[in-house]
Amino acid sequence: MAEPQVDVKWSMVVDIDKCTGCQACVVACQSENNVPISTQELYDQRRQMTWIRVERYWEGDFPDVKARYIPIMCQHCDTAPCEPVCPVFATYHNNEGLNVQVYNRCVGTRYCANNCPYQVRFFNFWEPVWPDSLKNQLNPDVTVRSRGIMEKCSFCVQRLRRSERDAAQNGDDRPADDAFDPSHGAFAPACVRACPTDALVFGDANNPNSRVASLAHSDRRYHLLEHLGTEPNVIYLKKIDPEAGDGNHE
Amino acid sequence: METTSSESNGHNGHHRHMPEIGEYTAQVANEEIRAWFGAPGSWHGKALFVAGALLVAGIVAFVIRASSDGFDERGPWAYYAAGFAFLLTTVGSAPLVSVALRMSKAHWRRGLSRLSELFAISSIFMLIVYIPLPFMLPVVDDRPSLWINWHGHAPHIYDSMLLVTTVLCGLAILLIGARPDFAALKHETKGIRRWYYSIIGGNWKGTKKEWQRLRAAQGVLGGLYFMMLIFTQLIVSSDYALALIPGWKDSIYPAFYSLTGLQGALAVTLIAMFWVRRTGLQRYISLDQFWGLAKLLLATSLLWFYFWWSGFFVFWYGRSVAEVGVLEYMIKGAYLAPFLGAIAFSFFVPCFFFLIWNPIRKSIRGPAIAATIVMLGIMFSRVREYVAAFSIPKGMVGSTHIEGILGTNTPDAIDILLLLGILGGSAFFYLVALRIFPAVNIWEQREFTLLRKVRPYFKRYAVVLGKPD
Amino acid sequence: MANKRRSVLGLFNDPGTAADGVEALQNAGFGANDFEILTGAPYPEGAFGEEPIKHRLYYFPLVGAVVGLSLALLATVGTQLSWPLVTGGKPVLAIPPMAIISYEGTMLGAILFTILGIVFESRLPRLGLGLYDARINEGKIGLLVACEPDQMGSAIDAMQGAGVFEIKQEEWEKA
Amino acid sequence: MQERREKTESQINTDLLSAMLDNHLWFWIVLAGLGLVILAGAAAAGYMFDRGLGVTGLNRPVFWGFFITNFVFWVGISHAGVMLSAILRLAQAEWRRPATRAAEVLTIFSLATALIFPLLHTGRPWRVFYWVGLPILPYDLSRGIFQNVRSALLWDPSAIFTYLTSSTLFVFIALVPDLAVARDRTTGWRRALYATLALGFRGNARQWRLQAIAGILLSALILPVFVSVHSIVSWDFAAAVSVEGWHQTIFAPYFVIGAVHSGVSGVVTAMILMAWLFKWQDYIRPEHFDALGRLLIVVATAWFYFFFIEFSFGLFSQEPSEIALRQTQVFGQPWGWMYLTFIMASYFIPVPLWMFRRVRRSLVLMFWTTILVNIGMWLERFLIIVPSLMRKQGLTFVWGDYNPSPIEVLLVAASFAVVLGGVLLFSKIFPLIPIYDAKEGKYIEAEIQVGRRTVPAVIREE
Repeated sequence: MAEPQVDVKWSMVVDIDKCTGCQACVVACQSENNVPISTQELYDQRRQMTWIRVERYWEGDFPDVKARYIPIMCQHCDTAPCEPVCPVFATYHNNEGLNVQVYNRCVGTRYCANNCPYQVRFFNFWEPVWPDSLKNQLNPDVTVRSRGIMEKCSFCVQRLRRSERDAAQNGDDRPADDAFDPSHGAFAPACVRACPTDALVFGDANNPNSRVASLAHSDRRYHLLEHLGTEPNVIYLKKIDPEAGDGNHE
Repeated sequence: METTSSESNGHNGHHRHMPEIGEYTAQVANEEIRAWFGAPGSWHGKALFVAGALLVAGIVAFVIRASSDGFDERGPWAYYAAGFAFLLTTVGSAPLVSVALRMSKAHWRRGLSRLSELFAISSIFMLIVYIPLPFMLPVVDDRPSLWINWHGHAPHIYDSMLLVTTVLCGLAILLIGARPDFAALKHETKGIRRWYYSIIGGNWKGTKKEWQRLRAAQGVLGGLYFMMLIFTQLIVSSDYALALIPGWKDSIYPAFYSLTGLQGALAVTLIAMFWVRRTGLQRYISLDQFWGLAKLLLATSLLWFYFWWSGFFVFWYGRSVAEVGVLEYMIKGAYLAPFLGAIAFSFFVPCFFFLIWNPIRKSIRGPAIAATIVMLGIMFSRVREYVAAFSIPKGMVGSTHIEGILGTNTPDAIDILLLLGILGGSAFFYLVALRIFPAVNIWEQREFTLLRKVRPYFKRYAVVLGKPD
Repeated sequence: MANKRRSVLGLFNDPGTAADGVEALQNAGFGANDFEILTGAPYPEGAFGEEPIKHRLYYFPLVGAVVGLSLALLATVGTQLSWPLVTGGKPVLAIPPMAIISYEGTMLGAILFTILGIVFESRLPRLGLGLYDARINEGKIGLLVACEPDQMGSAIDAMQGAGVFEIKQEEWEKA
Repeated sequence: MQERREKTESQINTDLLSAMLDNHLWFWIVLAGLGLVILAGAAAAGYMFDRGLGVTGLNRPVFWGFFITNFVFWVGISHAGVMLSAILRLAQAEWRRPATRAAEVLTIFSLATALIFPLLHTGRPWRVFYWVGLPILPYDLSRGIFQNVRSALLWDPSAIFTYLTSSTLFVFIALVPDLAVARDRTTGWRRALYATLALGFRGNARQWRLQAIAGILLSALILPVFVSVHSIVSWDFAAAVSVEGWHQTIFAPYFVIGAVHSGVSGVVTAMILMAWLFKWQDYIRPEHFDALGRLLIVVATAWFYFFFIEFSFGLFSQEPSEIALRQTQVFGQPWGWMYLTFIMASYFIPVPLWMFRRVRRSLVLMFWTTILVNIGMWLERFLIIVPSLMRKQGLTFVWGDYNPSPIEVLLVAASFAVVLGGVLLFSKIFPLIPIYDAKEGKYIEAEIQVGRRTVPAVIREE
């Protein structure tokens, strides 16, 4: 029952140099993917859910302190440590390079979350609740996860599917190159579309004329926690700053 | 023994279960052991000659290697280092057998305790082999090592010190154990022997106090030897192999190395027992001893696989960059052949073709053959680890992972000669030791004859073992 | 054809006399299969001069191991091939994990078969105790002889010669 | 065997069956007390299932906490059974005789208790069918997908299931002759029960011979399982490349020897309780604890060796994140205090004490030292699991913390009550000391004269 091989490989480029740490991506993701609202209570419990988060590190000493921002979401690793440890195949690698999470398979061992070095997997410790005012805001394309379920960034897979349907209607076998370009494309993941400084770029890495493909070869490229050999599909571009660290936040 | 077996197939119930060896008196033991010690036979001279020849060849090879390559490059000395590591896990650990069995109060140890302790003499040769190695070891700064917050030559100094103390401790165990025998023998010998017998065993009278002191000393030194040997193996293996291979962060390796040390100790003792037994002393080096050691050899050989697997499996599953590099280099790639040799001869062949079958365990030849195979396997392991470590280019030591594909360092004639010389040398020292010390511990045999009785038990015979404590 | 058979149970006070009883029975021509020695705890084999026991117990674990291994392999290989989902870039047919589960399967099979073997080779379970005496578990030693009615006399004489202190009898039909 | 008082076989039967047949008031009181604790635990579990795992202290990144710690702890205790009965049987150690069954029973109940905790841990135990369908329970095909053979969480159930099954059957086989004794001595429902379970065992030479072979053969077969179980549990952690504190090759043997350490200590505690509660001082005698104490010194020291390697190799590669982890473990509070307690309790206090013969032969001291060991070993598991998760990788922004909720504490407490209650109930239905083994030990006792002294001796079957 192997899935047919397709030559799409979804990938994202994060340009640290452009990120201002404005958190727009976080909000966008929250509303697009029906992620429970991270109230202060949840923060105190260390159980807040942010499929994408902007980590802030201080560099240098007072008075010349610099804030460094790095947005971290699921890296969709090609050799993801989280996948093989799941006893029930609730997470596995699909043929488009996505690290997918199957909610109704999850039994809640939380082993995948332990074995994720980037800590981008989130567990529903409580039944998620929304205030009545937001009940109608929930996205009909996205499952609302019940308690006891593991969840994480899906590269807004619902939008990818829509883009494919759209392409099929126009008789193309794959979405157009600029389908994921926030400026005129409609199908970029919520965080990409929300990013005001164009720090996030999304697309098909196998498609030579896509922006991701071209950026991916930049000499500023690096992977997060490269020594683990997880081969992520999210590529970071170093900050252009003589005083900056090597972007390796350790 | 043969006589009893003929009885044992008689239908009459009375003589079934007649033990392999009937009761024997202290007197018999005394005479037989001394007789063999006085004249072991012509084989000894021949063996001594062969071992000596190998040793000389090894020395020649050493001189050639030293003059052609010098000592500043590690690569050429890789096989020499493997040879030393082999000694540390075989003859260098052999006294452990006697120590461990004495700790666990195994009655049957008495036949072999001396034979295993004698390897302390061969360990002196191991020290000689060790001498050049520290000069090739890089300093600990800017490379991973167990010497956290130490600098420069910590491993060079402390590895050497521990190695020397361990060997000395082994010698001490041998000598204090030999005092009663020497005291007994010194009156019948003359010349040089009498001289050193008097020095070592001279003032031994055998008073109750002396025996108590001997027991206590054996206990303390035994525990000390055990701990020091394990610790020596820990730091030597981590400094001379583990730390030199980039990304090989394998915390089980020192324990694995010590395990093979125990395995090698059992194997080399079994081999010594086998060859000595061919020339006499069958009553003392009997089936019991072979059977007992064979069980332990089986256990250690099974553990061999367990330890290897525990290391391999974590690397295989983790597949970080460094781990993949090490697996590529030491198992799949350059050192595939020695790896296959190791797993075959340290685990698979001895376990499944020999030791799991009780009839083979309970024989003389079976365990001896298995032991020889195990020795081969240990040699392969040491080649795989130490040659691999010493062949890492100097620039790469200390980096986080192995870059690129590294080639195999295959042995040339000189390397082979070096290894043969190392084997021959240790054998030579052992053969000399056999002429200095009685091969079987006379006083322990005397003690044994007091505690082991053969008695009728209703309609059968049974061996009754006294448990004084 | 059905004929009468007799069981005789002689109770002895101590292993010494019991051993003599065994010898007497052997001399009276009773073979290893004609009588049993019943004790409350195991004595070293051959203590009563009885024949060594023959059994085939050692084959059971071997067979069990083979069965367990093949079942485990079937399960592991089957599960992985029937749903070839890639996880963590590991091969779909990942040998090391299969090795672990197969190992457990092998051991489980071996042990289960051994248990069966022990029960079977001890000729258990046995419905009804037959001729038996509860005092055997209190330290007495029983010699149970099964014989033709005419041999009964010699059996009883033999045991009495050896110092039996009580004799029970029972008659039963043999198919 | 100096202190043994001569006993007839009838006396042995009477003494060893007394725990079963006599009625003690304290028994029911203790049982009721334990029952209350278990009820409280059940209530806590129900509350947790109803509200969700939010009621625990678990969080991100500390997804595993008390439950998994306790799981590892009880699996560890369960390693006592085989360790004692199998290894000592193979080594023909005479002093094993009164200890074996207690050890095996402790194994069974602690293993069964351990199995509960992964289920509590998931928060939705009814979904366990999806998880361990293949190795244990009838498989739920409705989801049309098999479990992932590559996951350590599938090896666990298979190993524990194998271990539980084999040790249970092992106990049963060794129980048959004693059930025969019970059958001959009881009436009514007990007689019916024992007669059925005894399978008509009459104690003829053949049955005894096979009983003896079974002991050796099963021991030899269960030993490899015993080693595999805790190794596999250790790989739950060691396989996780992302958790630096866990990803160590030494873990398998380190966990196994640690399990033996805590397990043997657990058995000693249990035996002392038996000696006190059931008045079995004639069978469980100081020389047994002397021998067990010596064994414990060896085991503890071996464990310490592995512990030392594990710790020093945490620093071997000198990566900042690893050093940060070790600093948290040893100096960061409250972990530092726990670490100190753990080291002292599991090694540096008991082992020097055990060096003295007087201590080894004192039931009171052995009781408290062995309890100390298990406190230490529980902390060890906790200190391996939680701080490693708190300092998982270099991303300091998401480093975390953990403090357990009363619910978790209650459930851990309940697990102890379950094990104790289980063993107590067993002692009410089955003899906890092997009766025939005690008798056999008497048969093969002997004495030999060395000069004026009579040396106790045993008869060896060669």
